[in-house]
Amino acid sequence: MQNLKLREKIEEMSGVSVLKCMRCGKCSATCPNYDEMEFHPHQFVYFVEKGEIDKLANSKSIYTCLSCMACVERCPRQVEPAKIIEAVKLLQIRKQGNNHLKPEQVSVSLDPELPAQALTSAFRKYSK
Amino acid sequence: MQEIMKQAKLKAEELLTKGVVNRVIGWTEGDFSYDCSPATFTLDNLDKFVYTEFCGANLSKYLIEESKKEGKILVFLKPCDTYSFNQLIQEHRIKRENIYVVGIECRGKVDIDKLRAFGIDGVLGCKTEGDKLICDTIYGEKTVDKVDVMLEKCLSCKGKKHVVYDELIGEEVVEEPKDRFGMVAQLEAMTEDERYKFWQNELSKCIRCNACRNVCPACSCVHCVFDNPDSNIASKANTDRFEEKLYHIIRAWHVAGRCTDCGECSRVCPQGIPLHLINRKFIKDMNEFYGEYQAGEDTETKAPLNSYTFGDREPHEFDTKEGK
Amino acid sequence: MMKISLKNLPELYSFIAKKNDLYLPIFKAGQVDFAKWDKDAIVDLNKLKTTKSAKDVFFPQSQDLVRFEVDGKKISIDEPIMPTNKQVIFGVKACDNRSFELLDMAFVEDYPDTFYEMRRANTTIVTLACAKPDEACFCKAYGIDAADPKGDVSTWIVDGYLHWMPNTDKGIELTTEVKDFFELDMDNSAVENQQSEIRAIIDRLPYSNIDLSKFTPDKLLELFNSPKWKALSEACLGCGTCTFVCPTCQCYDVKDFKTKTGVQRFKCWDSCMFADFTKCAHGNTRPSQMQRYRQRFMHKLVYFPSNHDGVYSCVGCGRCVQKCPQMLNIVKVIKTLGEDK
Amino acid sequence: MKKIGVFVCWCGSNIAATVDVKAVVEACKKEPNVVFAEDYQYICSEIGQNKMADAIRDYKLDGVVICSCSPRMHEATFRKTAEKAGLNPYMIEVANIREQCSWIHKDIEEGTEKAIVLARTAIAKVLLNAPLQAGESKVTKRALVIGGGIAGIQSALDIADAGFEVDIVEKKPSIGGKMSQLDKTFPTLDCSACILTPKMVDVSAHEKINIFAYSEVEAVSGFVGNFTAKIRQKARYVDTAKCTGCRACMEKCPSKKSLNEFNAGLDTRPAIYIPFAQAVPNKATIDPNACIKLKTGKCGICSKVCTAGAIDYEQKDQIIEREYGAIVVATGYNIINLDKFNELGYSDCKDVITSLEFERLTNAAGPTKGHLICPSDGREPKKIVFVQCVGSRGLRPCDKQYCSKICCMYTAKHAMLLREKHPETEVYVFYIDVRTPGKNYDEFYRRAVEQYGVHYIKGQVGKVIEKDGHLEVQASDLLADEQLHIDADLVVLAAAIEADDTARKIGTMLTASMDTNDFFTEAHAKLKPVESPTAGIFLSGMCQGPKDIPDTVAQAGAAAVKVIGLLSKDTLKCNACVASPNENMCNGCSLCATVCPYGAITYVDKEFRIPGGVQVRRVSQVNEAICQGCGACTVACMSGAMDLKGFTNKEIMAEVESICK
Amino acid sequence: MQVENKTFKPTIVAFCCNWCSYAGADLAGSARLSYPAEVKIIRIPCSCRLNPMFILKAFQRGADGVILCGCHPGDCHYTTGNYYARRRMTTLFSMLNYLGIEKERTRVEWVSAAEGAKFSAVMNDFVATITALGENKKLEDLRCKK
Repeated sequence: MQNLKLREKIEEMSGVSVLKCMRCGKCSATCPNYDEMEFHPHQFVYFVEKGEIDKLANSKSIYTCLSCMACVERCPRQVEPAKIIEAVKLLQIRKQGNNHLKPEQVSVSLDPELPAQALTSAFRKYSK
Repeated sequence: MQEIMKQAKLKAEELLTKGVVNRVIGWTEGDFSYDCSPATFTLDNLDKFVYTEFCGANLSKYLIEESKKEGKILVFLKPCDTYSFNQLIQEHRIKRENIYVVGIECRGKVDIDKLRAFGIDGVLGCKTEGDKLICDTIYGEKTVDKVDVMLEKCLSCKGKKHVVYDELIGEEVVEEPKDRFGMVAQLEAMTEDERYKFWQNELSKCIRCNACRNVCPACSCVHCVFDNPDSNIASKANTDRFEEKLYHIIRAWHVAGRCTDCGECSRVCPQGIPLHLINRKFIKDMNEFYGEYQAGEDTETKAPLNSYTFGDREPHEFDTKEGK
Repeated sequence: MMKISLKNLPELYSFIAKKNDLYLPIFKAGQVDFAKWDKDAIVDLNKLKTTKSAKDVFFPQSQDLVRFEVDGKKISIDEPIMPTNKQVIFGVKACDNRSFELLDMAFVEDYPDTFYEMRRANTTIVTLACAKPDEACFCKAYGIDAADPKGDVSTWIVDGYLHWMPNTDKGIELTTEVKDFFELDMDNSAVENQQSEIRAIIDRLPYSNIDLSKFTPDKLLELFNSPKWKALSEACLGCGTCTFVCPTCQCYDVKDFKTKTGVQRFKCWDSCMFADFTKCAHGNTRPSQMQRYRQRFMHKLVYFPSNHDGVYSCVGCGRCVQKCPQMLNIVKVIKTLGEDK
Repeated sequence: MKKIGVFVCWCGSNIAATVDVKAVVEACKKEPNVVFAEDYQYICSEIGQNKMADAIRDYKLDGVVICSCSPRMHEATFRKTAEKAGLNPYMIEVANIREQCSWIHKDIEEGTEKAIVLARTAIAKVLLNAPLQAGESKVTKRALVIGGGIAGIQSALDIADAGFEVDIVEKKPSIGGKMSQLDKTFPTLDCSACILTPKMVDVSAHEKINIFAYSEVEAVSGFVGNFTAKIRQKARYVDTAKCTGCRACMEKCPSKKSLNEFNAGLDTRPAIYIPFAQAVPNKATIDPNACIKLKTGKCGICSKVCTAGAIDYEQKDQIIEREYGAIVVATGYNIINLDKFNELGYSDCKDVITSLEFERLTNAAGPTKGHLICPSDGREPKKIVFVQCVGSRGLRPCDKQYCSKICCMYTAKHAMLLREKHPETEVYVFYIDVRTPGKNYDEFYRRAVEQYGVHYIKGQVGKVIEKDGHLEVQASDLLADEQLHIDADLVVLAAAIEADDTARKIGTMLTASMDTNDFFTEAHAKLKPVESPTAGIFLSGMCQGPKDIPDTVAQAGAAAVKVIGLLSKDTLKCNACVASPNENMCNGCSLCATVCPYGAITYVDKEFRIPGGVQVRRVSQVNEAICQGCGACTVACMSGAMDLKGFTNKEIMAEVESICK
Repeated sequence: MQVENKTFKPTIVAFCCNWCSYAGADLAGSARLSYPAEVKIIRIPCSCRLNPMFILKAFQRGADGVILCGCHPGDCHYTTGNYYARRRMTTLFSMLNYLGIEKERTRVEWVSAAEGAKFSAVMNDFVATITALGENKKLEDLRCKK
């Protein structure tokens, strides 16, 4: 299911290069919402690299990412997984024309230490 | 001006009498106010010493030869001349210990060619009164605003501060430094072809008299490349229009980073070529590319072309306002 | 005498330029110099002194001589292109007009310079009287009358008209060709009035009566050895401004330029003020600037007159007085050396 | 008239296929000054060379142009032949008609036309060439080694054993470097001290080696074979000639609060100290920042207890000037500062330590006498997490882009030793890749996994936080695709290594080039790995890039051999293509000297005869032994007085003219 | 104009430093990466050897483009040569452009010994640029025209 065109698109949207990844897993090690995600940040990077983007796009993981940017902050290689997740999500949203997730569907088992700002920004993306 | 001249003369007399110096370099009177020449003085001819609005000549270059001679010499330097002096010190061209520098006040000098271009012909003598210049001519008395007939170098004065002196005469008038790069920026804003035409028109007037080179304090080579048949670029005339450009590019290149913008080249050009616009382009570029640098401000700082940083801009990153 | 309204002059120029190379004082980037006229040229007849003198027309700053072509190990010589065009030079002042006679002494007498000679023969000189002499003029000292310039044709500009009077055969020939542009001018009074005005001004000029009596061939050594040269020359930059604006300076150098396929030999103006003037294998004949400075003025005031029946190689145009970067000039030399001391 | 010979090489079909060599020969024959032109299949062959030598002799040639492959290939060959045939080797010019003509053009006509232009250009140049003679300079038979770690020690010993004098300059009070702080060494697990200290003793006992400990190089001038170094011997406030190393002063010193650098700051030491038991020289040093006497003027206890009377509070820094023929740079490394890695808790949690600290904690001579405890409360750790690649291989500003190379192996070593000594501890190693190229290295790592049961987990640690006296480690296990939360007692970070902070200063002093990471650049990455591009400067150990002890020792030995090779010569042949000023035109303005990267230009006042007397002028002089011939000065020179032999202004302009014909 | 350009073969002078770019050009040759024959290379020890007079000389003699190739900044064999060259060429090219000379006629490229492909690409591009630009009219010396 390679789709290199899509990979290029994702790279263009996110402005990052997945080939920079050295597969250290620090993103997933940092991720506060790891358990809620079917695909984890490092897998986003890896599957985009392989061009298997549909798999990601159809997963709820794109909505469970909190966009807290912890992985962006920690990534030693400037791959910035959250931007890739965001790009996959945008790709999906654009395809669907609207959101399919309602605010109430958003996971409630969030990390209590999560900054409110991250939550608000997450809601802004999901609703409307 | 009269007062400053009197003080200068007294200072020269004092130092000569005391034996601090054995001669003085200054300006000597001519037949008309405007034709004063650089000259050396001893007590014998000091009565001919003048310092007027026509003493535009920069005396520092004469010190290359003068400072090699026996004994100390007193030199009068205007603020802009002191930069040239420092640059010559930095390049080991003059012996500081043989020179006594008296910084002399300057309020801008007058360009006789501008006066003539103003329609004032047959000038027999001039005097300043306030901002006005009153000219006695064979066709009667004429008055102009001094600012209208000042030398280009004075209209774009770097400031009235002396960067080196042993003693000062007069005041160091504080004034806003003037914009020196306006005309350069105007040229930059033109298209390549317009610029080419502009320079073609100007440089084709060049008669290769070498006045710009010979007056330039930075052009102090023992043997100039243009006089050296071995350099492969020597020539005596602008036999082809290429030569005009070659001469002026190389001349400016050789003083790039060393030119203090003293303005002598433009002052002396018999064809009125705005040579300062070439030198100032280099100055402007180097300021913009490598940080502000004023040659001759001190005697240590390395000129931009003789230093570097790792992250310098690449050769084609210079800004051309014009698109192709 | 004939006259033409100044506003009709462009038509006259245009007509003359059809058969001749027409040289006029032309304004370009702030300066007025003699240059070849074309319809876009800005003519300035009011300019008293062109920056350079008019000598370019006969003795250009550089003149191609022969050209050698080298092909492998073979060398061939291309003949030079001779200046066969007919020329008219218009607006020459009395001083410059006299300078041509002085140049003739160097370039036509004894060893003729074919380029110069040919140009001289092919050229008709239209002179113009100086309406407004300035402080640096001293032509009178050499017996030149700025009010009556005496070229092939003499002209005067008075009250919107150019008054025209041929003096020589060449002048008459040109006059015949262009006579349709002119109206007859029976009243000479306008021109005569101007002439007396000019002469009156010239009499008042500070340099008109400078004393040249000291400069005679018998004083050669005395003048040469004068201690005053040192102070006179100390500010001299050794540039060629005075030489290159001077109407009578005639020195040139012969140089080779390596072209792509051979060598172009040309001659170009040289200046005795230059440090490399007459430099030969052993070095310079005049190694110091004082010596070079002395040479220039000794030549004009002593050597040249010695060789040419007392004629000075100076016409008093005053260009050097006004153009020297450091305000040194022949008048200062004449005055200083001419003093009795 | 100069007589020029031209040879056009076929290079088999390499040239002849796209260049009509006969046509090139014919065209060259037509050129002025060419008296001989010939083509041949292989000019670089022995027959070809003989033909060339014959032509030089037979036609009495003044210059030869060879149209062949790149001059980088055979210029040296042709020059040698010319020299043998009695022609100055610099009267040879090579026209590159293979790499820059026949190989890139397909059309014969085009190729031939260009080959003729190139040949003509070479002829134009050779006509202006002047015979050049390379100068000679003498060699000072002493070497300077900067840095007294294992790299410097090894280089010094090897050089000294060959019979040359060596000075070691070490900035710390004792030589030994980082290796002296290590506990065991991989892959054999010998005790580091046991193998290092005998070498340190050898150094101190060697009659050819002079140790300047507690000293720094201040300035270096000169050039290959003739360096002069200024060495600052810092004041120890102890007369080393008198100090016996008895350590009585250390016991009595009342100021004992200084962090002990040797134990990576894990404990403290007195103000007067000998850094470790086997220190060389075994002499005390007073830390002026901690000494009460030096700070306040009161105290002086050490002076009272010193029976040798070695204490000298008035001691001053000394500057020593020495001459050297060669310099070995062995400035070593440091581990990076981990302040920027707060997610790993190094600054906040006492139990997060670096590997170097771990070395000291497990070393029998360390602060805990080799008893591994948690620094926070002294308990024995039960669960230990090792994190690799901390600060290595990253692109953020706090990261180093390179692999630090030694961490995989020492982490395996640490994990293995732990499991051996404390089988009850659980040991986790988080890795990105395990890189173990090297003899017996992978086997070593496998033993850690297979024999000692170390848990190697592919993944990184995301954060470490202290909770209830324990460390909560959150990490990813990429292969299991799960996030781990480990409750650890001790976290050991394999911090990236970086060049020592003094390296840049020394590099500038030596005009030796460095990369952006402040590692010294080798003259050629493959073929000259231990030489700096600056002649006479050699590189040993970590200063050139991350490497382990065996590699360091190997490189140290290699550098020593290069030094020995250099010092065994009495004189050196210099570069013949050097800058040369025409003093008749020189202004003495110093512009050339400001751009010279080698400091090859100096000035003298010289008398010149001028009309009517003598004039003294300041003129430049080029030291031909230092000048490398870059030509920077020639462009800085306004008057054109400075020219470059072999690449003169006239020669290059002749080439330009010929190309544009 | 189109027709003219087809027959117009520019003259290009390439100054290459001995250590990087000349070797890069050699590598382009070994790898058979072609570039137009109009490019002729002059070997100089270092990019800092390039005197502006050489560039002007080339234009005088009828070159249509001049290119300088040197080691990448930081890689100079002489450690600092290309830094000086970079400053010199930046200011010089800016000046030439100020006098109305097309800025495309002069160029500096950093080509390492390993960048044969880059050398070839640079030369192809430079020749294409100059060919499109046409003959050098602004800095020619008419005496060098036949």
